[in-house]
Amino acid sequence: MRRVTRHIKGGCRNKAKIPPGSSNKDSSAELDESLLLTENLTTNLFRIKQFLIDCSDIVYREFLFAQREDIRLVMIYTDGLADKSQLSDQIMRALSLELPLSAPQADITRSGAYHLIKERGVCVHQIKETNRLDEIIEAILSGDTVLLVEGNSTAIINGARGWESRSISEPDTEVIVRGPREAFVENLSTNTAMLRRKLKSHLLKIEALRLGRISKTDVVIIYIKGVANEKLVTEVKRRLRKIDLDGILGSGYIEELIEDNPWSPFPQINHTERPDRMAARLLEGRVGIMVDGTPFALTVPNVFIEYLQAPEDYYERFYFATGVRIIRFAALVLSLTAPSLYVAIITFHQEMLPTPLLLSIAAQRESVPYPAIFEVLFMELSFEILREAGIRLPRQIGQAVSIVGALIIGEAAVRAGLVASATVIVVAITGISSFVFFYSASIAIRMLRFPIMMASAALGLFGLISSIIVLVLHLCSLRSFGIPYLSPVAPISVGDMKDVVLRVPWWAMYNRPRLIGWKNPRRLGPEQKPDFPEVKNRGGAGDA
Amino acid sequence: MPVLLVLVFLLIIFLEAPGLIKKKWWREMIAVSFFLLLGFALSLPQVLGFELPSPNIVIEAIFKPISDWLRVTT
Amino acid sequence: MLEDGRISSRQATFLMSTMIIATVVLFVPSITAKYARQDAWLSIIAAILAGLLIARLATTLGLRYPDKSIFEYPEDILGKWPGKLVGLLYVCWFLHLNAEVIREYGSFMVTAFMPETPIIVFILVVVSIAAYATINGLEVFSRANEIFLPLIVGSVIILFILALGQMNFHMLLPMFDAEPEDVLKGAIAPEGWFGEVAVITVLIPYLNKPREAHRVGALAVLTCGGLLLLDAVGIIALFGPNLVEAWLITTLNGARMIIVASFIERLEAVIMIIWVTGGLIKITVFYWAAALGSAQLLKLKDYRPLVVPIGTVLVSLSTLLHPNISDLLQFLTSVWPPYAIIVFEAGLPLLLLTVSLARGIRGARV
Amino acid sequence: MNRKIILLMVLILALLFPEGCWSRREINELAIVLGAGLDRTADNKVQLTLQLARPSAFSGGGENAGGEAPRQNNSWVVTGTGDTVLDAENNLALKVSRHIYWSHSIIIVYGESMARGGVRDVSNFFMRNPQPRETSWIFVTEGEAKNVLESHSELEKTSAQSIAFLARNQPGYSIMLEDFQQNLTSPGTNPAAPRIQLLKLGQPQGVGMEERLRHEEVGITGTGIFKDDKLVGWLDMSETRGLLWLHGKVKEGAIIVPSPGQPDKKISLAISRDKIKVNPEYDGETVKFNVNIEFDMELLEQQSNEDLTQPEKIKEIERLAAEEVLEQCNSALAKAQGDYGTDIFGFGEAFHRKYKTEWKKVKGHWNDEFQKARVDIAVEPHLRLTGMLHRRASLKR
Repeated sequence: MRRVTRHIKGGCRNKAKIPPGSSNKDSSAELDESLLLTENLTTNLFRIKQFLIDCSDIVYREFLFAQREDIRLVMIYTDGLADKSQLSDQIMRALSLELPLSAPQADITRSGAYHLIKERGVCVHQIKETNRLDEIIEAILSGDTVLLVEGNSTAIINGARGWESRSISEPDTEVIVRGPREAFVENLSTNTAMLRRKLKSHLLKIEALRLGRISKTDVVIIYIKGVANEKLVTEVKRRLRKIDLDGILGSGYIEELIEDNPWSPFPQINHTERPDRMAARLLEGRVGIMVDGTPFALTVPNVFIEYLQAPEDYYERFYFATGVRIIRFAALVLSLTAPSLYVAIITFHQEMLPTPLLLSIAAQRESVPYPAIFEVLFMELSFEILREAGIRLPRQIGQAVSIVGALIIGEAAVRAGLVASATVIVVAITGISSFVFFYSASIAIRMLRFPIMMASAALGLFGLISSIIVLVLHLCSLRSFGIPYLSPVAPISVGDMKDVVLRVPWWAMYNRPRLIGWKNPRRLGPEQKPDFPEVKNRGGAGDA
Repeated sequence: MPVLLVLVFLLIIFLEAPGLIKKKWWREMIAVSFFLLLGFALSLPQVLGFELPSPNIVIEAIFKPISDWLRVTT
Repeated sequence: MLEDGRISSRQATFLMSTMIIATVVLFVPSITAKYARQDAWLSIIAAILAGLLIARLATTLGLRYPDKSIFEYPEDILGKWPGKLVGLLYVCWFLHLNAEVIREYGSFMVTAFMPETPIIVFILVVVSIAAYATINGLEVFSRANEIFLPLIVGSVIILFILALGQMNFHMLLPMFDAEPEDVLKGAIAPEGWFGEVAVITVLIPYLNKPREAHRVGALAVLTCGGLLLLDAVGIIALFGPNLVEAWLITTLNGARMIIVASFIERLEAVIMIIWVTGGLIKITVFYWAAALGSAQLLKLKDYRPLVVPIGTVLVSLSTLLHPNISDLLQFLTSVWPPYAIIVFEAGLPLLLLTVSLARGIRGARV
Repeated sequence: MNRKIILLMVLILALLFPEGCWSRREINELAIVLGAGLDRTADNKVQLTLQLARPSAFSGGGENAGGEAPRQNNSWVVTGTGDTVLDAENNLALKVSRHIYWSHSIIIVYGESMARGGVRDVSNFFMRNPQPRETSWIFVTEGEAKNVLESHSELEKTSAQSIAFLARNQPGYSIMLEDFQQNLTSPGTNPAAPRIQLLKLGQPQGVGMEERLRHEEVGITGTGIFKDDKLVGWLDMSETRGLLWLHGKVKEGAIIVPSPGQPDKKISLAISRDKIKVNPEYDGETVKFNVNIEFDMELLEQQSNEDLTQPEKIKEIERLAAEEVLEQCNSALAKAQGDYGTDIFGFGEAFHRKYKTEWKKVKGHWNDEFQKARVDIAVEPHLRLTGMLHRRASLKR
């Protein structure tokens, strides 16, 4: 599946939008004499090498311009990050062989060579000039190739990047039946390109940032101008700029650094690896954050309901989508409360079971030596272990482990009289239900199940209800970038109910979510409900 | 039990006081201590097993005519 | 301002409705049936009308000072110290009321579900949850309530529908059998509960649109009144007035009667959900009001540090108030309603309004 | 601040958890009561008999299906005596290794001794205690309730379930605890409860069964009628039908009448949809009730070979059915009104509904008033359906 292909990247990024000082927070921010290039190539080279000492992946290629001993050139790049074929074809061959032939001999001097090289010599799409050492270092380490010319205090940065990367494949975490089959990859520019392909509008803004003191990771903020609230965009930028961390290795780092309620178990920033989903959220007025090196794009603000919405809901017929939504709600409730409800009922409120069921459970539990809570805890824990093992193990073994393990442990535990078979059923239902909705939310729910179980083991249904109340209160106190986490359910927004339990047909989705897209609420044109009288008339005429 | 009660109140003081002192909210500090003392004064006798008179007695006495009228006579 | 949250009119209506429904559906049908028997519905209608009056009175008073709560404007009306006294009385009343509700809460759980468990357990749990909600502030528990109220109303209606098969509406006959005096007596208890709508005088400054306060109060009373009416009629049709007045918590017994096709039985759990969530919201509202009130009276910068200390007072007060459940019920039936109505729900607001009108002073306009 | 509160809550929970669990009862610590019987002993004590489920006998279907293994007892019947029901239960609990758990008790059987002496004292326990259900079925039995509970059911797992299903299917008069209690508290009506008896039924099948089982099962044989809370007499099955008619509770059942043209042959009519109207009249002296019973019938069986589909025959059948129903009603009325003077029909409540002020005068001694009352019953049957046949198929021409 994961075919690794050679991915060629078009050119260096346009860094014009990076505000000075935002990307580099170390000493390079202020201009220092020692950080400027000199006219002496050897000194320059020495200085660069000083910076990049013990970096064995840096390649210094020295050669002569037009075979002239007095015009020495040095090309510096990082092995594996620069596109070598482009370098040899477009730069080295051009400079040493082709250019001297076509250029007037008079221009081939120490001073003239630089301009010649800049204007005619380098056949790459994007070049840039600089006289600052720190920029040069950064460019080298980002995969650009730096060309130093003897006797010139400016260097040419060639955007000839190209490195090994994964090709676009199907999304692994958000699988759907009907809908696009592409997922984001690790490469940021591929990802933004995918998004741009979905939304071909000049209103789609992609603003770049560079975060991480050491990693210097490219991060972009994506939004649709005129749809997303500017205040939100500013706030996202403000929070991102505040980040001061040595390295950003995944979007999860950023997520935890810009959340509103850092202590909550619930993720307040959504992520997706599907460009279509990302585009849909942008169209609702949300703001996206993409990080180079991770296929998961973040979107803010995030509300809880999003975890119960699947991209498929919008591609399938709305009846089906609504039905599936209801199932997902049921799964949410089940995965959160099923074991606790079971414990509460069979240890406190046996009167709530119909008599035959009570007698049958009683018969099963007759030989079980432990209190019900330990039984359930034991089974839940082993289920969680199996699930974790299933994820961590190599793929082929993993599946076998989880299925066989569950079957064998469940069956054996029942046979051995360690647990009642009803418990196994409850635990299995709980486990299955937690797979139904979005993974990140299910982690929180899976975790919270245990304290709720404890509460119901201590106080029965009262404990269960009390802990659910605390949970609801907590969810109500959360906000994601100012938007109440439980909206549109609490606070109720009647207009937004069209996409909570119901998924109304597209011709009825008039407005964007009220709290998020209030700036430009209308998303649907007038009279979009399909109604084609001429077709009907034609049919009628045929009859007559 | 009394020990537990004292511990609980100490815990509350421990949780409340530092924040208030840091912010120099002395008025708040006084109010907090007042309510804590009231709570402690009301709960300690109960924990020790004394029966305090219910504060409702006063209200019951004042509203006796009406409550007698309301009492069901069957 | 101490509380920076703002709630919409809908949230306020929901809040007040939950607050009243929670206690009303459990105890009131039985209390009312004691006096008015099968004409309990008549008493309830009378109580609704009186409740509307009280709501109107409270909102009229509150809207004269739309940016102040009842702890603050008595100072403007009566002068500094008498005003403070009135504010203090209200804080005490909210504390007392809350302690009563917490006690009811615990008693209910112990009587109906877990007789072996000490009542202090339920009191501690509910007060700590309420403290958590209070600290989170008005907006948060109003939002949570937007989830709870539909649940509560839905449960009551579903229970009613499920029990419909067992009801015998002949039980409501003959109509107008009770003496007018008894109908009046029966109306006093529900009225005492409906009158809690007076807490709107604390909420008004935190409404998005204070102008809608009249509607909020009226709608809350009507919602609760409607549900109580449904509840009382259903319960009497189910058991007849003789049993209803004998039972402590009739609605619970009503839920226990439901058998749907020998599949769903004993829906007590639903009643527990109604009571635990509704009761919690009610306790939270008064808890918040008491904490906010004390902070406003003492001119503090924040009410949050007061929440836990007030919690200790609530816990100890609630265990202190009544020696046993029959004392609690006796108090709730015959002492509490007249006391609450005469002093706090109608009396003081009326006094304040009269003085305010007489002196011709009013606060900022909205 | 927020976190501190959560910390406090966690602490409280942590405190509660180990010493908590006050009300916790693991299922295998429960003695699940399926049915209860109450008798009064000679020395005026309450004798409580409980039928307790043996959970191990209820384990999933099929393991003993071979029939080879000896059948286990599904339940265990224990008896205890005491001054009150709870006292009896406590004495009984001395013999039971588990916590007695009432919530699944579905029947309450009053023995004759208990019923004759009055049930109000003991029935209070079932209303006050939160565990027993308001929906338990109430029965009275001739002789001891203990014997009834000790019986065995061939069809159901336990006799308690079997008895409860008998009541639920309502072949006779059946009443739940809540309705029984309602009738007890209302001055305008007196309770009645179905009478159950041990009957010799069926023959145990299979190896070794004869020795193991008593082949007596419980059946409904009539109704016990109460005056206030005391059992005063019995109605047989036909009189019970009358009681059901007068309560408007005939959900199913049949009337057997002679065929109009051939009186020695019978025809059966199944009943559906009955409706009763009770209209009291009061002139200050005597009470009069005009009772109107209306119901639909379906012709389901015909022994005679005449053609019953003619309109005049149908009229005749309706008349005969009316007579039959009238007779049932009158026999029930004669027993209740004439012999025992107890209003088990709820006529007093009908009277209350119409005469609010007069009721206050008579409600103290309503049963006497009822004894003097005149009851006029009009029966209006409608033969609506004739089954799947047009007429008898085997008619020889």
